[in-house]
Amino acid sequence: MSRKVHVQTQINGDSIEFLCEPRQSMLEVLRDDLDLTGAKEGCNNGNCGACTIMVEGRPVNSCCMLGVEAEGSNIETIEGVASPEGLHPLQQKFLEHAALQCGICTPGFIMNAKALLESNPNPTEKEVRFWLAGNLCRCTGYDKIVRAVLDAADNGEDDL
Amino acid sequence: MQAFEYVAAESLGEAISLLDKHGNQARILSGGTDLIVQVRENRRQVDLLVDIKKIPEFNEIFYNGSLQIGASVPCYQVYGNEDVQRLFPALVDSTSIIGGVQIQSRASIGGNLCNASPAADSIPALIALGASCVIQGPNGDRKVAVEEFCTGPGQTALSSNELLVKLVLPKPANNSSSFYLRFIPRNEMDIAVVGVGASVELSSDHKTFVSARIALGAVAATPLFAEEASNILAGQPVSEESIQTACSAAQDVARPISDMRGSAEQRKHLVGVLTKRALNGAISRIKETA
Amino acid sequence: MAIVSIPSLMRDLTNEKSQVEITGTTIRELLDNMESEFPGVKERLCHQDDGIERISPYIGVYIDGVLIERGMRSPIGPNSEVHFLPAMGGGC
Amino acid sequence: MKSGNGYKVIGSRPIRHDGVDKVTGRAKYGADLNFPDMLYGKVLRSPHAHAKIISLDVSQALEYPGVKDIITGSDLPIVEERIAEFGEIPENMRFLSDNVLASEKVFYKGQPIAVVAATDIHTAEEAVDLIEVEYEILASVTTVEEAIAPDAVVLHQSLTTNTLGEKTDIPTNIASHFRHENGDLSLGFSQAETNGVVVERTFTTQTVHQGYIEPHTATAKYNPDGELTIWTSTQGAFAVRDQVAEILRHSASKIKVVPLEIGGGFGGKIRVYVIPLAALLSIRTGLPVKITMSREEVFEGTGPAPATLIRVKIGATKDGRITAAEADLFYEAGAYPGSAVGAGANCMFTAYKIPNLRIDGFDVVVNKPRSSAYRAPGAPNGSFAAECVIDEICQKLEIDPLEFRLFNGAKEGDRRPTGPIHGKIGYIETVSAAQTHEHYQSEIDILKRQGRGIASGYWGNGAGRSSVNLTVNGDGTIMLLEGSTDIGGSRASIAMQAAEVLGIASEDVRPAVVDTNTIGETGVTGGSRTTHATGLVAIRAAEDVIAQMKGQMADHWEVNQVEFADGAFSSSNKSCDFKEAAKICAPVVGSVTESTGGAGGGFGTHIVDVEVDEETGKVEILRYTAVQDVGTAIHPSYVEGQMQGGVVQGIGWALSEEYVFGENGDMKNSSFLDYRMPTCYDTPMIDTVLVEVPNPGHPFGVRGVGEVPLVPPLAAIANAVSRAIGVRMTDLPMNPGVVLKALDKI
Repeated sequence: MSRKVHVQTQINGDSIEFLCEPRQSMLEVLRDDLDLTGAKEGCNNGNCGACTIMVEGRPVNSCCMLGVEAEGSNIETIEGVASPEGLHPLQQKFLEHAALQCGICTPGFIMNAKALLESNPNPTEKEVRFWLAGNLCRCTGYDKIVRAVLDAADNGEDDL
Repeated sequence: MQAFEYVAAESLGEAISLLDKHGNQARILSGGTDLIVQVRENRRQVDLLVDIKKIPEFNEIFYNGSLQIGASVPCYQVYGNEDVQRLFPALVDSTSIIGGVQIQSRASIGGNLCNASPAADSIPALIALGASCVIQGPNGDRKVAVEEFCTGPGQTALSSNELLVKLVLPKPANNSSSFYLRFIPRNEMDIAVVGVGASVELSSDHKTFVSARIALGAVAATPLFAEEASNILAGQPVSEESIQTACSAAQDVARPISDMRGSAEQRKHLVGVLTKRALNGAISRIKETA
Repeated sequence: MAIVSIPSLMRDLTNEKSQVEITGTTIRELLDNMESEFPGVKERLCHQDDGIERISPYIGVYIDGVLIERGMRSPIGPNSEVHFLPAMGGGC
Repeated sequence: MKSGNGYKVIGSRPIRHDGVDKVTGRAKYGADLNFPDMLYGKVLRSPHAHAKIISLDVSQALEYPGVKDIITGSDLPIVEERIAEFGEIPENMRFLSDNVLASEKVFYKGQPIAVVAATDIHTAEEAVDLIEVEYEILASVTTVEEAIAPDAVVLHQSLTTNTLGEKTDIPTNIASHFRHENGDLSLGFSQAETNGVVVERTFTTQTVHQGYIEPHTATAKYNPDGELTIWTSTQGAFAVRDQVAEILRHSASKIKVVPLEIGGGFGGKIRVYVIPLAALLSIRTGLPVKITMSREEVFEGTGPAPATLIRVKIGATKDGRITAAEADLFYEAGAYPGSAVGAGANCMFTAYKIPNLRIDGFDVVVNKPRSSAYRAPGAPNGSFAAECVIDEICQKLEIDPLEFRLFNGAKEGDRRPTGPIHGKIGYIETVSAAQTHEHYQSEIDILKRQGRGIASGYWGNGAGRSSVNLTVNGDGTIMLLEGSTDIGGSRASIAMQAAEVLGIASEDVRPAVVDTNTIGETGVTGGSRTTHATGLVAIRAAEDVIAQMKGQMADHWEVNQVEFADGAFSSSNKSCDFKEAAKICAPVVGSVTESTGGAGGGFGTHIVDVEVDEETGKVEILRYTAVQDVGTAIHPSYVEGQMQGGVVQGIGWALSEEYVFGENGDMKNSSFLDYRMPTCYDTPMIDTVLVEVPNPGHPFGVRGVGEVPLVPPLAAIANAVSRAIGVRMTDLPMNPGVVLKALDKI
């Protein structure tokens, strides 16, 4: 066990300080130290996307990032996506399209889809599928997830 | 996960002196998408991680007659760069298929190179594009061609107190373009069974090869520059025959192994298929932009 | 009389008969009557669970095409057809 | 509003009750629970596929700072042989206990040997490395062929072949053997030989995993008064309670299992793995203990679906009538007996009328992870073989594969090849729907090496015990407590059935999945039983509530007779809707525990188009349509979702998923990188057609829908590839290397 490091960062708009060992992943810090358990551990090596968070506006596998690397950065997790006014359009569309079954992959999909729509407000089906390829879902067969994301996109149309 | 110390270096000098002090037990941390997993799975022993992402020069990417890519520049900034898209399409091909987009947010092209995986996607593209590495150590800097950089699986030309600062890609000639593709069982999220990068320069009438560079991934202990296959094309007409000769020559230098991702015979076969597709891909790009 | 089809690997007990007619209003009665006619049948189809004789969990019993859920007490109609088949495992 | 089927709620698509928690990250899954004084457990697992444990020294690890306790096999009570049913596959308790924590011998790489409890996970991991184990490595048996060879290494000296209850006394790796036999096989085949065609082939499938995204996890807290509480992710809280009680010899009445949200199961979260270990460590340390598997542990240490070797021979006359079929099924049980070979045999020919039949099934142990249930356990393997042979017969007889199925397909009253008579089934309806579907009418491009494949499949579906507790609130809403853990939207499908009976909206029912102390005994969420069985019990509870309210309204209105219809209570001169009645009657409680029956079997027929890249051997899925008899779709979106999910698991099984084992039975690809499950970039949209032939065994006609969709895809895709390249594919997965070989390119 090596000494803990003090880290100051922004999470969902709040300034957060925490102590962590250098070997702790950002995912571990979020889940075990900050009790932000919305990000899930599915594989712990960057192949399932269940732990996806946003760092400086980019989607990141929090299992492949160290907690200490969060120093001075701006982080968004699934817990910060809904606002007091209500659900984010992606969250709403996931519900309307029944785009989740067990739901364990859902936070990761929503975070990564959010990143997609912020960089490409009106993606094609192919673009959605390519962008979300780093997120595994074993329940839905992806069909309804892809439709939900397309529906949440700017045009609001399920353009298939 | 094994315990280690972490330092976010603020200057190139600090990074080098830390490496000089800790030797093999220190590793440079950039995107960390390979390194962090390797350390977690005890595939690499470290006492110290030196984070270089906070050093400005490692994050610069710009074109001034040649393309300069800082060692920490993440994949998404490489394929998002307009000069890269215009002049170095093979680099777009390769950096946009490394892991998923979440990996591309952090994984750097320098890290992909220093990780020295025989199957690394960016390396054949860099070799095809004639890229060279700028390496800095306590006694100054040196330049190494990318095809000379990897010395074995996970092994590089870096000595324990040196680090990769940036990659330099020369200005492509007129009537030239490049292409990278790999073969994987899925359509994404896989390690290349075989990867082929090619850059091609044609005569102004697009009828003759002026020069070409072909590089192969996942068919040897390191990514290979298929020099003979490349040279064969110079002066040859742009035809199926000459492309086929190059493909056979590429297959000749491939020395693949059999593992769970593919058999040796499958890889040899795929070198032929992918070399043809890479060359044709580059050629059609030249014709499109003409 | 219920018509009971005998699994082929048990026909050594029924002088190779593939079907036998047995009386019984429940599986328990049916098995008791079968046992007295063809000794050894129960040893193949039942097991002891905490001293209670039950249908072996490896056996699925079908009455008129329907897999029974009530074990030994499952009722049998006068002309019912009874099958003993290897049990199906299930998942989700 | 009515949804066209005469129902108000059933057939509509309300937002699921647990949805908001799940899209906001607030839903608590198995690993999301933390206690301040919690210990973290880490399991030491065998690096060898078959070995004797000579010595085990934990002293160094015990002294490591932060380590609180270590348990090994000798710390478990001796559990003697006893067969019990927790899920749907019978369990031998001694084998179950050994599989949780090995005693003298290990039978597969990844089998638990010791468990460390420490103050943090990293410390626990470091301590595990300090445990010293001396093994005597034994020769391992890793394939069916090896296992059944006369001179084979025998895994379990106590194991003899169970032949329908009859036991030989010779130790063997063949745990059980059964046979289905009907009609006159030689007559049937001679009819086909003289006037038709006989096709015989041998098929292999590899070990595959359910691939749920959430690893197994458990948190246990033991109190000095003997009360043990377990929070976990499971398909059956009561099954967990009973397994832990057996393995630890702890009174079941002193165990409370709290089912947290479950991140996928598919049959793999019925048997316990780390749960009893966390419980025992908590009992010994008095502190809360959490154990969560890594993905590698999930692959190597839990129960995948068995690899199989299957020989099938089918004969048919020129005019396309099946005259005889026979099959030999060898299923790899893994380290301990209990593969789903029985189901494989039961399902493989069920869609057809076959007068003459023989099926022999063998359950074979090998030095691989112990196989367990995976969505329609056993059925995909057997049906893959059967449906591929049927497709080849269609090609040889030049008969349209759907025509062939209409001709030979089973209807109500037909005899199943294994004997029993079919009740009300909708197989033929799925075939007709597939035939008229635009997909089947569309063209494919043969020149581009495109091919179209057809296959059908069957699953029996289950019923069994469920419990529901309904409380009517004063505002006319309902609290619905249930014991069925919700893997894919069953809160909604059960609440909707209660709402339909009560004449209220789905949103007015608040379903909650509760712990084993709060609700009556409920079977696992498995066997496609939940919407049928727990739904049926919810209907009974709702009917009970109505009966009580009718009585109370009669007193309130001072009349003798009160009716309830279309959501309204009425007497001769008064009437009010449910909500008004609730104001008067609440609280009303209806509580029902019932062992249900009446499950209706389900059939599916799938159409798939593929394109094969001749140069690389890669298979692309161009288009996929799944047709299924779903009885009555309660929430069509989640029925479609079950079908789409099953299809994509089938695509993975057919094309890219397999355990790659080394010489000694060590798994080489235990990560999501190299165990290749399909991503959304590998799959097209999955079209679904819901055929509704109501199940007479359920008031609303529900049939289980979850498992059927994984049965047809393997054969459908294999048939498509075979037709595309003109070579019969018989081995899964059909990865690029396999296809290149079939094409003679390597």
